[in-house]
Amino acid sequence: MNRLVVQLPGLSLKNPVMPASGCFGFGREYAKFYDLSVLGAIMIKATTLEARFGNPTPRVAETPSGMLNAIGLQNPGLEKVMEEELPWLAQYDVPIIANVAGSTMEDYVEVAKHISKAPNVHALELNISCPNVKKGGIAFGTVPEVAAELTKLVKEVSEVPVYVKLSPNVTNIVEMAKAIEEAGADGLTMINTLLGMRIDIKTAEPILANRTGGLSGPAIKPIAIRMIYEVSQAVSIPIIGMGGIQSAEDVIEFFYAGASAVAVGTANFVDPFVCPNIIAELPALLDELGFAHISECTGRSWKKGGSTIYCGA
Amino acid sequence: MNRLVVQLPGLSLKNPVMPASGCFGFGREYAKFYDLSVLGAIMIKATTLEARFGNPTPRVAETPSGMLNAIGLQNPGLEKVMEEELPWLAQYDVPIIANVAGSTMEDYVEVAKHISKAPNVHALELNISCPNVKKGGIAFGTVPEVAAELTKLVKEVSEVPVYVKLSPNVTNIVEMAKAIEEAGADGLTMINTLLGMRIDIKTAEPILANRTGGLSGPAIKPIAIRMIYEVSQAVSIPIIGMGGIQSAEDVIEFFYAGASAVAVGTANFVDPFVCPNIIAELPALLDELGFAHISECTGRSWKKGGSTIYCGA
Amino acid sequence: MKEQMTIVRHEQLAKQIYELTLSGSLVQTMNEPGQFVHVKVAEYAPLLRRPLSLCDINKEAGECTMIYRAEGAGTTLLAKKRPGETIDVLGPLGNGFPVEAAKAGQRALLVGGGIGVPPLYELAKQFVNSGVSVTTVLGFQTKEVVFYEQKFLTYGETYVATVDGSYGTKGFVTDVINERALSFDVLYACGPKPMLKALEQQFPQKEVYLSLEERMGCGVGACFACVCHVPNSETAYKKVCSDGPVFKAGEVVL
Amino acid sequence: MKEQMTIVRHEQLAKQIYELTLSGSLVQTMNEPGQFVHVKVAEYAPLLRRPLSLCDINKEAGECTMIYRAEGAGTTLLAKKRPGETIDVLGPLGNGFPVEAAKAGQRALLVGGGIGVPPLYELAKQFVNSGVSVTTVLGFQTKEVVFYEQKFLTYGETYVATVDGSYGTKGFVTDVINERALSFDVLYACGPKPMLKALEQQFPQKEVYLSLEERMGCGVGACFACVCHVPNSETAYKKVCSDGPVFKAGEVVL
Ligand SMILES: Cc1cc2nc3c(=O)[nH]c(=O)nc-3n(C[C@H](O)[C@H](O)[C@H](O)COP(=O)(O)OP(=O)(O)OC[C@H]3O[C@@H](n4cnc5c(N)ncnc54)[C@H](O)[C@@H]3O)c2cc1C
Ligand SMILES: Cc1cc2nc3c(=O)[nH]c(=O)nc-3n(C[C@H](O)[C@H](O)[C@H](O)COP(=O)(O)OP(=O)(O)OC[C@H]3O[C@@H](n4cnc5c(N)ncnc54)[C@H](O)[C@@H]3O)c2cc1C
Ligand SMILES: Cc1cc2nc3c(=O)[nH]c(=O)nc-3n(C[C@H](O)[C@H](O)[C@H](O)COP(=O)(O)O)c2cc1C
Ligand SMILES: Cc1cc2nc3c(=O)[nH]c(=O)nc-3n(C[C@H](O)[C@H](O)[C@H](O)COP(=O)(O)O)c2cc1C
Ligand code: FES
Ligand code: FES
Repeated sequence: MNRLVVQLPGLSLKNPVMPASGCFGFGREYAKFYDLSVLGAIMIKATTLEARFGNPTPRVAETPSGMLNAIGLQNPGLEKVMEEELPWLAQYDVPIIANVAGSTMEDYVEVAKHISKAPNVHALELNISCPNVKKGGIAFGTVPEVAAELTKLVKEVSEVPVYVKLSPNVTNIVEMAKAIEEAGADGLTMINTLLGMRIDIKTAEPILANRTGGLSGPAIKPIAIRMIYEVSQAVSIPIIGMGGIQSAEDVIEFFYAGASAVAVGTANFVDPFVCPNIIAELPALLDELGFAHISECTGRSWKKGGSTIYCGA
Repeated sequence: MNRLVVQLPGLSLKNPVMPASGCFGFGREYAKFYDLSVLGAIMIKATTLEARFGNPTPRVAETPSGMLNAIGLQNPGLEKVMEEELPWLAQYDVPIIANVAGSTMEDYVEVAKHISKAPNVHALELNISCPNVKKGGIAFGTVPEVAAELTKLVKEVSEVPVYVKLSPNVTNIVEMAKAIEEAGADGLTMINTLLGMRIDIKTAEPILANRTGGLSGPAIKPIAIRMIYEVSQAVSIPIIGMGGIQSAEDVIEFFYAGASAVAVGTANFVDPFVCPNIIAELPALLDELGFAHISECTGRSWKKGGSTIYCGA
Repeated sequence: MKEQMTIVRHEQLAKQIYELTLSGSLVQTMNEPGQFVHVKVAEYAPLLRRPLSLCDINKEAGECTMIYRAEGAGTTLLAKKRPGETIDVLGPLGNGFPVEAAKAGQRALLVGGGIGVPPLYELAKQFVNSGVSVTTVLGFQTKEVVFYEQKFLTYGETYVATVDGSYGTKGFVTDVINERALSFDVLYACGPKPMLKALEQQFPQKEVYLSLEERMGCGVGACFACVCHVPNSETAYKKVCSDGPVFKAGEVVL
Repeated sequence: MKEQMTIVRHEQLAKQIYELTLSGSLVQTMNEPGQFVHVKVAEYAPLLRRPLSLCDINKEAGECTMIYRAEGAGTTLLAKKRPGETIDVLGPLGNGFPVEAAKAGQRALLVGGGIGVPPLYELAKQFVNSGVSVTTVLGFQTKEVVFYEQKFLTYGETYVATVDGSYGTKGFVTDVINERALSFDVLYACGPKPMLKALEQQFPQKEVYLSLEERMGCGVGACFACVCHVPNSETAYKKVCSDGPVFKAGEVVL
């Protein structure tokens, strides 16, 4: 059964399904529910140079078919991640994608340099788009030149391939993607959350202590699909797609749009078993749709002749 | 009971609730359900110079807590709207906001010049952001200078106040809003739909014949709230807010964010009575929240001391 | 025009095919076969209503019946609802089959494909009540999804075709019509577009009424989601939800 | 840890207050009062689970009971569910009240505020079974929302306070404790933060356990939504969902 195997820069994945960064901690909690080795990979929580407590609470708010979060990149800092979290994760047969964040370019470079040396870190994911960090974060993700420069600097120091995570909060996502590709990124991950807000009807105060937060979950899926559809036709580096995935059908939809692998975020909170369930369901779905290998689905919505093979119902 | 009365440039509204453009046709269909005179105003379907058939079908697709549409500005054209639709609407005691669209600046100017002369048209709404028209449309809504120029040209010819409808598909909504304010707009309406897409799992083809479409409905509400929150603090012209409104509580949330009136779009499809129901429920909700007049709610989430008056629960 | 109707019966008829009977005062406003109701399946999601054709109108009992295939998110959720629960129904909507087009003593041919079969049942009933003879041809994919053959038999000759030949005639409804050389005065059809096109082409000289399907937003004519072209015009249109769903053959471009 | 549990009883106890009893094999894994279950109310929306405390664990019957206030979207929808329907339950989650902290012969003071009352019921039951005496003080806003007074009375002295004085003592739980000069060895409390703070301040020398509430994402410790500060550190934290919801007074910053 290697019809789910996917090869991406730095990543030899037994299947293309992985939990998204920030939605799976460093794996410890979900290890109580199932064997993490079934996962294609794990995108760990954003790591910064120093430990961060993050934002005040409330940090999450529910929205129609989605949620807002403003965690504020809480994490134990590079040192602890290197010494405690990554070695713990090494007991599982699963490649780790380290999500790297910071307030300055130097921060990113420093974290990337060190974390890319960890034996089970097979790739980096540059989180240039977290809308919850006031300093820097958002600008990196919305100005092509800045994103490109950061990509270059990190590429210079990283010992593993570098994926850059795109923010959807931009007018022209293709322009961003191309600038980052040209700067040498090995792949893209998309999308991060959309900037949103909710206000408490009784107090007239924003529900999140941080006021605004990042919108994730099924609500944003059509935006993710559209952006991956556009970007995948404009770049030649692979895309790990995310944004509202809840089912094996959703995974196929992301592949059709142009993704080569996918990450599942918010859905882990709704159902802790969602990743292994999706992985288990994919082969039967491929049968039903008539595909020998999941990679055949990538970009099918726009590749010539993409719609002629399957003739169902 | 004048606690719902709202005064906006050109608009003396008996209440601040109106159907959003494109979600109410020219009123004929909903007139079978209730007396249109109960509405604060009506935003009629986008009008273009010539009649347009619009895009091929399928034109709509459902998404989690939302929908995509790619109608393609189907409408009978300026002449018929002036001769048939607006006179028919004149039987109701309700101000009309005419939604103006086009492919070139000249189109907009031409439509604006004429339609603003109709006696029951009390304001224009420039649809510079409809993502379904391939020529021109999207650029108007994403480049501040272009939007500003169009606003100026239309202001020169319009006999009624001009509201400009903002596209959410931009990196910096505040910059857009300020450029349009400086160009002389009398008000803003926001938000239009977010560009999205869905792909049919069986055929690998986009569900919409137009491939991409505009995302509306409750799913986008947190994005609308965030954008209105940001823009209302940066401009001094009023905002008519929209994006996922379904209930009287949603209306208050939009006011708290910074809106001075609201429009209801997609929710009309879910419940044809949604507008009159919301209007009927608002007074009791104002009582519950302790407001004498709905205008007290505008911008409450960011106005100093905004959270000190009401002490509930 | 909108009511919380109560489920009185809800039964599975065939593979994925369910028969849903609702009671409520809205039934008294339902008259035309071919009209549809717009059903809100759950309070929040799915967001949009689902159009379902009226299959049986029983004014005395104050009940109406719809038949649907549980396939996507909305209908699958609907299939889990049980008697006693209520459903938010908007309708009846649209313009149905013109029953008066067939006169007493004439013969109506009713042709249904798959989940297009249900509206023909109320139509057959009304014809029999008004002295019109009915021949029915029902087409399905396969034996497992055949339903209502017996019910139609009580109103007249009834033939079934399945694409895979697992039940009745192997092939399409048009094969049955041709093989049996079925004769009729007026033809009424509901089903997939290729079937409707085939019928339209085969009987250009006959009076033919076709019920169309299109993805809908509002269901009431306001959103322009469900339009179709009118022959020989670039901008003229009809709305399936409010001008249709039933059109006379030739009236719109299929 | 996750199961479709079946509703066996679902009753309204007071204004907006519902008692929900579920059966399923998950009950056999439920032990600690103060633990919670994470409930998915509907298939699609609302999206997130709702944390509800265990109020009664009946392993023999294979049933557990929760009590909740129907207020927002999720709990209002939950209140419409009827016996026979199933609900997706994840749990038991978190760390509950340390029952063993009170020894046989000692007296435990149980203090509950509003919808914080339910977890104290299973706690009282376990204390009585292990020979610990129980005094309960329950605080509510008003008479209309008082519940379970009789049930607590079967386990020991029980006092009720209402903020508006419409039932029991007028005022807060602390007023009852002070007026009656209630004595105890260990204090266990669940309720609104101001109540917990007041208790923490009033009994600095006592062993006090407090159950906290915080908005949650995952409920299992993975998302960092529900953290609280630990005294004297800028970055140290505890997660309410997985380190709590019960903490010893002083362990976290309220
Ligand atoms: C006038 C009319 C009458 C109909 N009568 C019947 C009937 O009696 N029995 C029956 O089983 N079906 C009928 N249909 C088709 C039925 O509406 C769809 O099968 C149903 O909406 C699909 O919903 P879902 O939740 O299964 O699919 P989903 O995939 O979850 O639906 C997503 C969206 O697409 C729309 N959609 C999907 N398929 C169709 C379709 N074939 N036609 C129109 N919209 C679609 C849905 O309404 C919804 O808005 C009718 C359609 C129309 C237009
Ligand atoms: C550990 C724990 C145990 C709890 N036990 C009980 C109980 O036994 N009985 C009971 O009635 N309530 C209990 N609560 C509070 C209960 O979870 C909320 O009242 C409920 O989630 C509100 O959901 P809603 O659908 O009514 O509100 P909505 O406003 O629709 O909720 C929106 C979002 O905010 C969250 N939220 C809203 N209010 C709260 C709150 N007070 N605490 C945490 N999250 C909230 C919801 O979970 C949801 O994610 C408990 C909370 C926690 C953290
Ligand atoms: C609670 C939460 C925390 C997140 N933290 C991070 C993070 O640390 N780094 C990052 O790149 N993305 C983070 N994200 C974004 C997700 O990785 C993902 O891009 C986004 O949520 C969309 O996917 P989803 O809809 O499946 O959740 C976070 C999302 C959530 C909901
Ligand atoms: C079917 C449909 C058609 C629309 N047509 C128009 C239009 O013609 N002009 C316009 O400015 N906005 C149009 N819109 C956008 C709405 O007016 C509104 O800005 C948007 O849908 C967000 O509000 P909602 O979430 O309440 O629907 C349309 C929206 C829908 C769903
Ligand atoms: S569905 Fe809206 S016009 Fe037909
Ligand atoms: S709710 Fe996710 S860590 Fe506690």
